[in-house]
Amino acid sequence: MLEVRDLVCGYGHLVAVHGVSFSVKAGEALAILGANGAGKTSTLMALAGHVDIKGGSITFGDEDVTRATPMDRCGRGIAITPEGRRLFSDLTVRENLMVGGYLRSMARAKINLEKVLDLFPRLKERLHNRAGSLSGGEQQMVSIGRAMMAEPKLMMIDEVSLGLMPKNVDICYEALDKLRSTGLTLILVEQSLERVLSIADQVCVLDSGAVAWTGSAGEARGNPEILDAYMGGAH
Amino acid sequence: QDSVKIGFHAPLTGFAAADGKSARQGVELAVKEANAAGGLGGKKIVLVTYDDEGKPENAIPIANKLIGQDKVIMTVSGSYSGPTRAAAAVFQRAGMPYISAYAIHPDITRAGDFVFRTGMMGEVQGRAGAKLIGETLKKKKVEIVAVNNDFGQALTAGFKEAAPKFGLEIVAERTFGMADRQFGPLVTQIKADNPEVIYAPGYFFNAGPLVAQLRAAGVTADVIGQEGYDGQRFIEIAGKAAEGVIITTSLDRDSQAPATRAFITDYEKEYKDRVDMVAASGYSAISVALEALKKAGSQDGKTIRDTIRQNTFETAIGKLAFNNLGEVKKAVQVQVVKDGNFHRYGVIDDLQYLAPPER
Amino acid sequence: MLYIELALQGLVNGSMYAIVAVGLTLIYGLLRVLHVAHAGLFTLGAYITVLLTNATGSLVAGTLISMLVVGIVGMVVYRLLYEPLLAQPPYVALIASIGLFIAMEEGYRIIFGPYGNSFASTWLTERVTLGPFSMAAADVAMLLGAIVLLIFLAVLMGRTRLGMAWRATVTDPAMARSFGVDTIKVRYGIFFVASVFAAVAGSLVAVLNNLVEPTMGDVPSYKSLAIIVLGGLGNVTGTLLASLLLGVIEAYGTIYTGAYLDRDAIAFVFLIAVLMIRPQGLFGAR
Amino acid sequence: MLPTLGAYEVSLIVIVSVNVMLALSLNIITGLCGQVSLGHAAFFGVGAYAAAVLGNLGVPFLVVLPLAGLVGCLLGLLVGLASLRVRADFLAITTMGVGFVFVGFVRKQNWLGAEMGLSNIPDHGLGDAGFVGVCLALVVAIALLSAYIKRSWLGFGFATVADDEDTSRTLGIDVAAYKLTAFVVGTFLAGVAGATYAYFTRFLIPGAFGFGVSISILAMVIVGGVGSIWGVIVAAVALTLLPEFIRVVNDYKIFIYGVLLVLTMRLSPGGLAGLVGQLSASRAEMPPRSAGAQP
Amino acid sequence: MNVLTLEAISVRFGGIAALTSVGMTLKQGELLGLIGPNGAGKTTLLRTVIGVVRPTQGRVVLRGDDVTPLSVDMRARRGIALTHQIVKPFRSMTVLDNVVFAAGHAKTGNVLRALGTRSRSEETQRARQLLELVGIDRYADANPNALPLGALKRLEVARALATDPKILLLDEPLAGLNHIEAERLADTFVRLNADGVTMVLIEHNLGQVARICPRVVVLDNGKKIGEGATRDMLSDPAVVAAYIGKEVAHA
Ligand SMILES: Nc1ncnc2c1ncn2[C@@H]1O[C@H](COP(=O)(O)OP(=O)(O)OP(=O)(O)O)[C@@H](O)[C@H]1O
Ligand SMILES: Nc1ncnc2c1ncn2[C@@H]1O[C@H](COP(=O)(O)OP(=O)(O)OP(=O)(O)O)[C@@H](O)[C@H]1O
Ligand SMILES: [Mg+2]
Ligand SMILES: [Mg+2]
Repeated sequence: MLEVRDLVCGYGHLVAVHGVSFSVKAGEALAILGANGAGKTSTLMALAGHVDIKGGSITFGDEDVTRATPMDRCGRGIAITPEGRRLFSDLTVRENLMVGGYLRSMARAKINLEKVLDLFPRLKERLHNRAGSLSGGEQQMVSIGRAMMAEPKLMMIDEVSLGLMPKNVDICYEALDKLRSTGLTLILVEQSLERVLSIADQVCVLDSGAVAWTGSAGEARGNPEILDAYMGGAH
Repeated sequence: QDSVKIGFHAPLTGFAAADGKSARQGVELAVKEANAAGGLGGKKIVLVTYDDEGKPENAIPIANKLIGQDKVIMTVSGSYSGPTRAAAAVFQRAGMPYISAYAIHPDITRAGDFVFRTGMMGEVQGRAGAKLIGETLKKKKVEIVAVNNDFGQALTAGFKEAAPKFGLEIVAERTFGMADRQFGPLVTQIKADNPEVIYAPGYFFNAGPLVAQLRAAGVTADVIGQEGYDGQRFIEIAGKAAEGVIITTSLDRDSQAPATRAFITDYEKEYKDRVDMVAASGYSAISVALEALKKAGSQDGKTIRDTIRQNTFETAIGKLAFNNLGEVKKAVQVQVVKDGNFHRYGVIDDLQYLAPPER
Repeated sequence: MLYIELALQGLVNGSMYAIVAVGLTLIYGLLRVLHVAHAGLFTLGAYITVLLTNATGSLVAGTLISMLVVGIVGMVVYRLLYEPLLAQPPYVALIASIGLFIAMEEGYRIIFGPYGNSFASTWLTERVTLGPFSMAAADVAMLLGAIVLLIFLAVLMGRTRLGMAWRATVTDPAMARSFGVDTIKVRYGIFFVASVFAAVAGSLVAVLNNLVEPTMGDVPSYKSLAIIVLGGLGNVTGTLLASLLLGVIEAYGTIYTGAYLDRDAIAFVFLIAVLMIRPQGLFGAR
Repeated sequence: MLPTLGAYEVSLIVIVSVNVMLALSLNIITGLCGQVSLGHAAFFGVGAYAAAVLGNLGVPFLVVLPLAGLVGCLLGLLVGLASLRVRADFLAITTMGVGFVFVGFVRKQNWLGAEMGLSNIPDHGLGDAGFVGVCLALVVAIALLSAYIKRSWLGFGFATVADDEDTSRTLGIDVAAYKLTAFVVGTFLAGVAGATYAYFTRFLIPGAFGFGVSISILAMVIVGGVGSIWGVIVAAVALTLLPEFIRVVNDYKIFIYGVLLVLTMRLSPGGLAGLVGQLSASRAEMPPRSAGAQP
Repeated sequence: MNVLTLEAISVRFGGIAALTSVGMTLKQGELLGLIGPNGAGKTTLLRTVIGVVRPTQGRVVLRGDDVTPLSVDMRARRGIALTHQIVKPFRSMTVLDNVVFAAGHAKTGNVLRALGTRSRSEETQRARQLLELVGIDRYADANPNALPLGALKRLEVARALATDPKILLLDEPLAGLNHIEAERLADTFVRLNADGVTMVLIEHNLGQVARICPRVVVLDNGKKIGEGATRDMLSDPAVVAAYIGKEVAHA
């Protein structure tokens, strides 16, 4: 489904990720872990087309999308829930979600909207509020919902549980798990090890912009010390 | 030295660029003609031109530069009151004769005895307007609609001062901005005020749309303008509505005076454009300067100043002489728009009544 | 009666403001830039219309070509001026825009001369009479034009997905792109539409005044800034209402308070008073 | 040092000084404290008119200078109070409105000469050399004051207010006091510049303090590089003298001025200060403005 | 002794009742947890304490003084500091300067005082210590735009600490940190608390809440639904139903 080879990317002269490789099969879930500043967000944003790619290649399906525009990637079925949510803060919750379904027909968008609202009933009451006025957790729900509205084949979520209450984290993971059974591929950046390992098939640990460890989720569950070694950051 | 330098400044850019261009063309034509006629005692006349953008603070370095760097022997202003008033003080201090072509501010000549004006003062022209309406047109109910600047204010002041003498009743007094072209509300109000005559100081770019909109709204009262209207542009903008508009100005289109006829034909030949009041004023102002230089036979400021004072000058805008203050004494031309052109309507030469102040 | 006629005249002026200002508000909404050079495009529209109409004899042809050309010039301005400055603080683009406006006005003066141009024949004499009221045909055209164009825009922006996409582009272009919105097309599109509006306004004003001059954009340049702020910056409906309101206030103001303040000052006293009470503008959200 | 200067140079020095003072004064409000003002000419004008009125009452020039500044900052205080209500572009347009209201008001005031202006401003009595000396001394003093403020904790506070006033408040900053201080200091200096102008032209008309003047002052600040003191000074000098030097190309000079503004912003959006910054290799790359990265 | 008392605070945003008559006390030296579902009103409550949000009803009482009418900066001057849930660094200055500025709070309280002083050396030193304390000293000279989210969260904490607060209001400071980083920062809070800083901690990371907060207040839908020892609250059926979900907290 997705094949990342020797990805190098960064900001201006600064290289944040040097030579990361991994691949994800359709319907699989990959967890990307690592300390603060390890390059997780940079990797995801590069996959979404928002960070300068300086080297390596990204293949999605059978096609090379290394140089594709974000729009193009969206058209091919890649959606993102970015770090910091990045909602359209002046638009209402409903409008935010509808922008998520921009490339889908109006009818499908409406059906998907209902699905998202079923998942996060809290948003029903806030449908016509400015997204910028929502609480942190509510914003996270909109951001996840917005990505779902795009009916992606590959969904990337940067810190799923950020600001979500435990109950919502569970709801979210259950929903993702269900979507996975319909063929959705997931890349999850997550801080809460326990949660992510319960859903992920594979794990990729980054350290200082490079892959420090990869393996199956089972292996990782088995010996958490391996992971812990890379989680402390530069101290 | 085989040349004589004369300074000139005008608003070549900025809000008054149209008048700046006319003034410049008038002045350049006069210099060209004078050089063709042998210059000043064999010396070539060189015009040093600066753009003051209509800003007082620009006029001061320009004046200083003309005096100190360019070493001109006298200067003509083709500009508005702001720059002219600011520069006048500098020329006065340097003892260099300075002639303002058409700025209307009363304080310009009060800068001192080196400063002259060939144009009409605003007050004087305002009085002429009152006389025209009261005596010649024999109308009574007047509404004043004036442009919101020194020009409009000075004319209004002169007009109102003279109005009682001619038995005029001012039914209302209104103003509009320099930049206004849309007079919908004003026209509606004027219609309701129902005056016999509208005295409307302004420029062609205000007056053209104003007169057109007045007529389009069915207002038939006479419109009396002044030298701000004076140019073909006014008639082009207002179209048919311009017919019958009467103005007080300096230039008599139907004059048979040789100086005037020559100016009109030469100007139209040179610039493929119709003359206007500003061009005529610029032309006349520099004519006075050149004539005075010739008569003085000296480049000394004081001598030139005295020559200007003591003589009478035959110019495109008629015979000019100056009073103690340096203000011009001349007749006011009254012109009317007929068949798409300005024509003579009359002359107000009541020099006693129209006399400019002496102090 | 007089009051109503004054109000009608105010609405005519207001609709002229509206057609100019709505383009400005669209662009503000898009880039958070006060696009002063918009008024330069307004003047360009007027020039093209007057020159082409005099050359071809057809006002319709002149206006249509003017709309097209100015629309394209608007896109070029975006491409060359604003796009490279997207990442800069907004006042950088503001000064660039003012520079462009100055250069445009001077360019018109240098090319077309300072005196201004007029139509060979005028339409001003045509009048429309409705019961006790009578207005110039061009005034009516202005009024109707404004209403139609602006309702169209308000619906487009507020009710359609395209409008939503446009507004999404405003808050976070990168994310909008990630959801399939072609932000580049959106930007060109908005500049095109806004500039076409400027051309329409310029052409109408040219007809109304029968005078096209290099500096005719001066008043719209600052007055429309006031209007879009009054309307709540970026709010299309607010801009429309603020324009009409300001037109009417100026109409009464010139008649009843003209002796104490000039027309511009009246408008701005109103603006300041409103902002002191509602800092987000009449129709702005906080 | 002055005997070699002619009257022309003197007048240029004075005009340049007035503009540098204006640009530096606006730089305190806009550059340091982040409050964009499109109506700075109003404070300039208030100072100029105050100076003219005071001068006519017989107050000596050197006393008029600070008094004109005080009158300028009285209006500045009012507008500063407005800045506590409205923000960002709303403030910019409000200040623009203040500019128009000021001019519109003066136009109708007979005691200020209305449209005819004030033309009887007395001589400063210092002679050319003395006047130039005062101008230069003012410029130096204002530049030093600006530089000092920028380095002080006050300037640090201004920078945070400019950046994000709400957050600044949660750190204990009395944002109102900071903004008012910026307005009071900036408009005081603009008033002083106005007095200098009044004694220079000795003729005031309302039109000399219009919107165009406000714009050109702001242009000096931004072309110089917002907040940079030397940059603003250089830009003020350059933009004032530019039309003077390109008088040769008379008809095109304003056109060139406009084009240069566009090009400067296009090629060096950080203004002169930014340009120099780019050239000095040591400087780290400017981070891009995060476009709505955080809601 | 109660340092802070909230008396029947109600907050409405347009038609939304964000808080309804919430009362609460904070004791000197306490480390209080504030938990509750998304949108419960936790952030709003802390914003009411510092004054960013004005309550429609109720009073905020600080050490016996009613501070409800006081402005945000005056409350900050009385020793309240807040870290923002949605990070708000000053983006025009370096990470270090963000903290230096906060550390200069004694100099910036009065405009004249601020004008009179220039030296920043003490504050710089203090700021460096704080950056080290929260573990982001390596970013000291970077621009906040270049920081990963986890570092920005910690910058919020360092900046708030720099004002030497008596009451520190922490809005999800651990979000965006992995379990090791979170534990380390939580330990820092405990240490600061031991040094005398009273704290309120909003967190969804219940593991850490359970570990470091002896007492919690639970909000739901703008109302207080519980208050008491953390252990009890986390197993309270109402709290579990509204907040934690099916799974029992792994505290
Ligand atoms: N906009 C930017 N400009 C410059 N450098 C950046 C930018 N964003 C991130 N970086 C740098 O890139 C590196 C990787 O950051 P990234 O955000 O990818 O980390 P992360 O693994 O997502 O961390 P976190 O867990 O805190 O979210 C960091 O050293 C950071 O300083
Ligand atoms: N400025 C505002 N305008 C309108 N509604 C608001 C505003 N601020 C907050 N709200 C609403 O008030 C409610 C409480 O918000 P608050 O941010 O306090 O929740 P919270 O408990 O912090 O939630 P979370 O855990 O998700 O951060 C939310 O439903 C939110 O939508
Ligand atoms: Mg990250
Ligand atoms: Mg919250």
